Amino acid sequence: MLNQLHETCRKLLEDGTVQVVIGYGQSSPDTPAYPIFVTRPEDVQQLVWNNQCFGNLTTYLTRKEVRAMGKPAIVVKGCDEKTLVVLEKESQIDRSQIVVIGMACSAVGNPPLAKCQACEVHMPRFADATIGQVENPASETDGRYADLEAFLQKTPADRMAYWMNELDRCVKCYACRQVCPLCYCETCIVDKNRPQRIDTSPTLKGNYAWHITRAFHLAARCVGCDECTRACPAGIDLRLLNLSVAKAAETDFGFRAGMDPEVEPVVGSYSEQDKEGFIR
Amino acid sequence: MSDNNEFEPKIIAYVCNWCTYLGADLAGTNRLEYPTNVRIIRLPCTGRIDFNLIVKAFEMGADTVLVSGCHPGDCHYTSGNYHARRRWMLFRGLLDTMGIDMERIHFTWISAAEGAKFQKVITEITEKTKQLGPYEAYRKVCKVS
Amino acid sequence: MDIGYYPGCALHGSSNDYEMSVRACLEVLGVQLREVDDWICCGATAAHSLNQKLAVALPARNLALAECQGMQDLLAPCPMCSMELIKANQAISADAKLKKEMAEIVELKVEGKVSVLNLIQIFQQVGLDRIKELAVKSLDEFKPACYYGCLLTRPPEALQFDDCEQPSSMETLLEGLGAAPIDWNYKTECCGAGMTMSNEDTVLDLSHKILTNAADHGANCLVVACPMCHVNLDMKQADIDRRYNVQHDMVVYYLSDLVGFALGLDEQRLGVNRHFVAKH
Amino acid sequence: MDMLTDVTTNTLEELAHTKVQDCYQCGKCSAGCPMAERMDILPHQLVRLVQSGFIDKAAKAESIWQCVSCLTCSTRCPKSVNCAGVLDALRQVSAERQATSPAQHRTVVFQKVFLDNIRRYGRLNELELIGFFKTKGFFKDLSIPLLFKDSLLGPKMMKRHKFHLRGERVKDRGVVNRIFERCMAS
Amino acid sequence: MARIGVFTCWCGENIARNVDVEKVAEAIGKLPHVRCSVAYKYMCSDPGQAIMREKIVSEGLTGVVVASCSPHMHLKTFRKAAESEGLNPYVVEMANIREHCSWVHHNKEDATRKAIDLVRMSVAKVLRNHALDPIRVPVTKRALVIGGGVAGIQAALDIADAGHEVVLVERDPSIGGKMAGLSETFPTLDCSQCILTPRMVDVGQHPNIKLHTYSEVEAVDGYLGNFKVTIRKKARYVDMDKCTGCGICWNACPSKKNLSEFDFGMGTRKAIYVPFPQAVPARPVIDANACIKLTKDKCGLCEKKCPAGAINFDDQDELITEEIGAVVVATGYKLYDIGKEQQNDKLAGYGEYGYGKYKDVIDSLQFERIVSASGPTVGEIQRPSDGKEPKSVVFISCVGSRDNAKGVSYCSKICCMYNAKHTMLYKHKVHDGQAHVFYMDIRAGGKNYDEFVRRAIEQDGAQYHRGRVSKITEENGKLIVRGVDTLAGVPVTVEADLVVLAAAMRPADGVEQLAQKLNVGYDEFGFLSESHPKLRPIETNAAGVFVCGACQGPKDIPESVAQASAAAGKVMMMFSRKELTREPEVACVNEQNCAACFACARACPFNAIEQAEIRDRNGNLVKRTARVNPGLCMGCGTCVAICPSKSVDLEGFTEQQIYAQVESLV
Repeated sequence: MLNQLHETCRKLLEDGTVQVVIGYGQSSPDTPAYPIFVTRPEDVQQLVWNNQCFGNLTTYLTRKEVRAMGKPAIVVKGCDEKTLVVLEKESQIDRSQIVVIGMACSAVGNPPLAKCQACEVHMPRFADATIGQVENPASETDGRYADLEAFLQKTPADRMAYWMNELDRCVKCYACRQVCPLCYCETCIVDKNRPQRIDTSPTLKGNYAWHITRAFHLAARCVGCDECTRACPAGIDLRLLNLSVAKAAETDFGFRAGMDPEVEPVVGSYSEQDKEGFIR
Repeated sequence: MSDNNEFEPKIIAYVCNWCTYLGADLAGTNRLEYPTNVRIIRLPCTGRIDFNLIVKAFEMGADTVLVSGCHPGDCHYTSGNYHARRRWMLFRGLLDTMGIDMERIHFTWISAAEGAKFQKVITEITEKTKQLGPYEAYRKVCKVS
Repeated sequence: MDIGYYPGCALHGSSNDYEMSVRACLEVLGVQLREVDDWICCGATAAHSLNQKLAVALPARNLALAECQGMQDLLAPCPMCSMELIKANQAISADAKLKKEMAEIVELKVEGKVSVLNLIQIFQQVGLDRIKELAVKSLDEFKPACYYGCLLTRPPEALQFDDCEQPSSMETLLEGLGAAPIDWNYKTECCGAGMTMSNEDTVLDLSHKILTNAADHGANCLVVACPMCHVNLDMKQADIDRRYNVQHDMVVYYLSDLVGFALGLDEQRLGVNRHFVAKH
Repeated sequence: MDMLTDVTTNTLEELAHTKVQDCYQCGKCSAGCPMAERMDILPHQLVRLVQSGFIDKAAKAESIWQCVSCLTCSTRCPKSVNCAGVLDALRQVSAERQATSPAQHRTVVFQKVFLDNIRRYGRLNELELIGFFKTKGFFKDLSIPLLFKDSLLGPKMMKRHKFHLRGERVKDRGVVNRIFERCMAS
Repeated sequence: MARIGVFTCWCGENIARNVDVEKVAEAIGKLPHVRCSVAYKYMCSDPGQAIMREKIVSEGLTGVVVASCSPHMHLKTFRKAAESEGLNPYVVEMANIREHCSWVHHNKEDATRKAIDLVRMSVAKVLRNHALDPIRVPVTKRALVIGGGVAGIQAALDIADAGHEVVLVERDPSIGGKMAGLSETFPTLDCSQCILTPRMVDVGQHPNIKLHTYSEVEAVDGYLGNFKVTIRKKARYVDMDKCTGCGICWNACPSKKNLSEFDFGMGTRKAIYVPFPQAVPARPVIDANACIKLTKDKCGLCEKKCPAGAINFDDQDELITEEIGAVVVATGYKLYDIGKEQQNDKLAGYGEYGYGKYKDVIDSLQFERIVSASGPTVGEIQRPSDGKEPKSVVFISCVGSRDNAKGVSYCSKICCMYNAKHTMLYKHKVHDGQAHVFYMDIRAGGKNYDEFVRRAIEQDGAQYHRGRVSKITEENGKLIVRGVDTLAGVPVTVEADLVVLAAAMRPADGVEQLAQKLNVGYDEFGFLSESHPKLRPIETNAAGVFVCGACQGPKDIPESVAQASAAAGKVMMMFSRKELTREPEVACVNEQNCAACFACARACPFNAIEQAEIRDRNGNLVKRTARVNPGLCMGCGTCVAICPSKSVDLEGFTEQQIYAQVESLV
């Protein structure tokens, strides 16, 4: 599998199809892989593939400095690939200008990450080259929202208390934003101060405003790569917030972000039949 | 708020210019009395009403927020209210998880002809808010008292 | 094919020839009939004329029996019965309150989820092709006028069967078996139904019109799928002839009679010899 | 005298599960009714009477008993008013309150006999039905012809085994009786 | 440095009764940036306005708040007043302390407190207002008229006669629409073609009218005053320039048996044909499905015979674009299909009437062709089945209309009149014949209309029965019509030779699609929506698009023509100006900040947002961005709410203004 990956990338670089390969590197086994940018055919050996390849590399596709490197090839897991679907819908990438190398993936992490438990795309679907086969994919469960549903068992008051406690730890380092492949705004809304919509100080007030905004800007967009949660130094379970919006999108509109390139995004379209029980 | 120390809720209402604002005007023309607690902010269309505004209202110490516009099909801009409705549906999912008190956010359709409905809605949510008391939880978040 | 069976009073009384014919040809077609144990009368016109609740309760009792005897499909060859059953079925499944009330009245749990079928629908389920395979003779000697009467297609919103104004399901079936059904105008006109006893004049008049129109359009026999229609058009034909001093001589078959002929069954087996007007 | 003062338009609407106010009197029901020629008051007129609350007059109409329940009216109604249902309802109130016109009681008698018959056996016993009907009818209006009509038919039917001499009866006749009680009570 | 003036109005007692206006003025006067705060009895009166104007000058105000009634009442008034003193009207705001305060609160103390809040909010907002200039859009003085029926013809001629260019697009091979096929018209019984055909010729010859027949509107871009319309000219297989319309081709054509659309199937036509003799343009078209050459590559007689060499079997559809300033939609109507097949699943057919089963059950337009002198029977009334002259004809009203069960709930409006007309025309031609009409109500509102119906009954002896027909059957050559006379209270059965069904008027096919291209709304039946049923009956919610004729609702000829002229008038109003000005309170994108996700563009109800590119002077792409077309934007602000980075804002309701209002409430 690894050789195949190396070979594919070497060819791509040699025949100049791409100028850079965005893939995973690793310092030592069983440590989390990190992104590497391979520009020379001889360096493809540095590329690794194993269950430590957590990152969602697509986040680099929209970075100016990466764009400057020329046409990229990118290594994706089935789940990361969903991001591409969204990015293309939002005209952030030109799919024809990217070579996608899809890796078969049964799960990452040991034990596997939560998202892998409910993974529906162990095999990438739209890749230009798909490498490997899934031996024993943890088949998709309906437990996608299990954690959220469990959390929702708490009373609203308890939930409020929980978040006050969690968000109190947030230091506004914006790692969640930095790592998110779908946070590509030229200037983030928090960095705009006329008017100051969101208090930038790392106070509860500001943190609430920020995390509500962050989560809602991902409404019906977030593909659940959970990188934000993984990146958060304060260990805040941002996943719950992302899930709650995703669940609403799925229950109300049968929409799951990144799955079907054909369907209209939920936000920005509408149906007269949308249910409105909550409106009087 | 008022001199007697009975709790006077602060209610911020974001309303569209063509239906609910006119509905409120009609309530006035027909002299339909309702509590003074509501502060109306006029926007062209519910389509313009952003979730940040709702959060902002709570930060400013609102005990209840009302968002109101044209009935489906009546939007002055044909579909602004449909877009708004979708966003609210998703937004509610988030607020619920955050433990925000859903009884303090109200969405209504009030047409330019529904002065009476405007009166009814304002009266009811004011009463409701009085029962609920000040939104201490969020005030704590915002350190406002 | 194994299917529930609700004969109804007529088929166990004066129209036992209909039951013979139905049973005979369904047997050949490999349809096993499981008669609802201890079924009671559906109430017919009398019930819905004199007591609306009874009009639901009596059929409800039978539906309950069918349900607890584990039947999904229920054949009711008498359109009156099947209509009453279907109407009760829908009323009950649509209205939880009524469901509860009826359960108490009929002393059995009733869900309203059996699907009640008329004879034509059974033939359709067996499939024309299958019937053709089993057919041993063509019906080419027959130029039937297919008579649907009232309750095979009405009320349309409840029965959802065929076109209530220009029905054609019997024609399709018989054409497939070699007969040459004629096009005529009284397909869905009423024959007087249950008035046979109480209001004979009506019956004679209406039935006379039907027989006449059929003859005018070149029919050499009439085909019905309803015991009451058969009584009025066959048993009463002599009276009609006397009253209007005509000689109709119009043989009246049950649909199953003709299908039976095609399947090679004889008049005794089908109970055709019990009809009043005989073919000569 | 008027014995139907307690019956309102709503009573009938509930019995018939339909909204009579929807009717705009186009008359399509009467136009299609196979019995219209014989009726003293046409279906659309009956609906009109109910609409405007003249229940008494409607319930005494001969025509409600001439209705053969073919449902043509309801089927073709452009306003989806269940006209046949309205007539059913009228028959029920009319029978319950003996408002039936003498000329029509024969039908009522028949249907009552019919129901008694079911109540007793759970299934219809045709011989007895005919017998009872004729005798009751006979004693009600001493109609000799009625007594002997169809007497010729009987033997012919026997010859063709067209009915069981002793009709069928269900095992659990108790429940049938209770069902009747409960429905008649309410 | 902002200098705000606040003017609080007593509105006589209206405000002053429940709000202590002086106290309000005083409290507001203390706010920063407020240079003057005065109260006056009637701010909207001339002296009231004078006070405001005076202060604007003396205090050098940069912003004004009027605390009085609803902005829907007087915002324009006060903005005008400010403008007259050279202050930009868009720095004037109002605080609604009447409808929203004094009139709904009786506790003066609380009301006053609220009033102060409301004014404070407006002050906070006005501090963020800035001068705006009305948007000026140029007007292309060229109108597009869609549909060449009587309404379209009228609108086109009126606009053209006013000296403006008109592009007239008609789907069929000839203009004339339904009216060209009508026999005679109520209530005057003048011959339809005699009135219409001269107008058709005028259209054909008018120097200002560019006619595209056998064409359809493919796409519409642009906005009020500046539409770009793509028109599909369907392959006609006949060169319009070469063809002289001599008729040799259609005389030669061997394919005879094609049902004529113009005769609604009552007659036949060739494969190459002009729909009717007076067609405009009087040029034939080839029916590709019927032509033996085009289907089987045989024949080709017309080509051989044509002296002008105008036949072109290789003809293709052609797309052309037209620059347009205003659009008039006049797509007209069609009849409800009485047969079972319905495109619309809400509708069912009238199986009981046997339309399509019995040859002699026809609809009213088919009857028009049978009585029309130009029709297949040259005006001899003959029934389709055997060509016999019907001695008894039944006309049935409300077939599909006023029928919630199988048809449409609305009244088709014109049927009562043409039924009466039909009975007369019939009687005038078949003196010994009897006409029957089954109706529910007679709706003959209009000049000389009721008199007309009475004439049909009183003079021409039409037999009217009030009641619907339940069923039609055929028995030995007669149609048995089973109806009722609800007035007499008896069932009525008529033995007829011919039955004519007055089927409901429905919008022409494809109107919904067209409406979507034009951003025009339509109702559940597909009729186009006017922007106000009483005050704006011609306008639609799409600026610069007007409606007339039966595409907006059932109408007769006089109404359609009147509405058409009205639409023309609206167009001329537009064209009478050099440029159009629009409210400047529209959205505007901060293109440096835009991340080009185009969520806004997807959401915009008016397709006012386009994808644009910013390039440096060497033409290299710098970045992509959303861009608002101020000509199209209606200022709803949906884009602002959708934009995650708030890179689009709405003038008049900017983020800064709104947040300032909220924040002023602490």
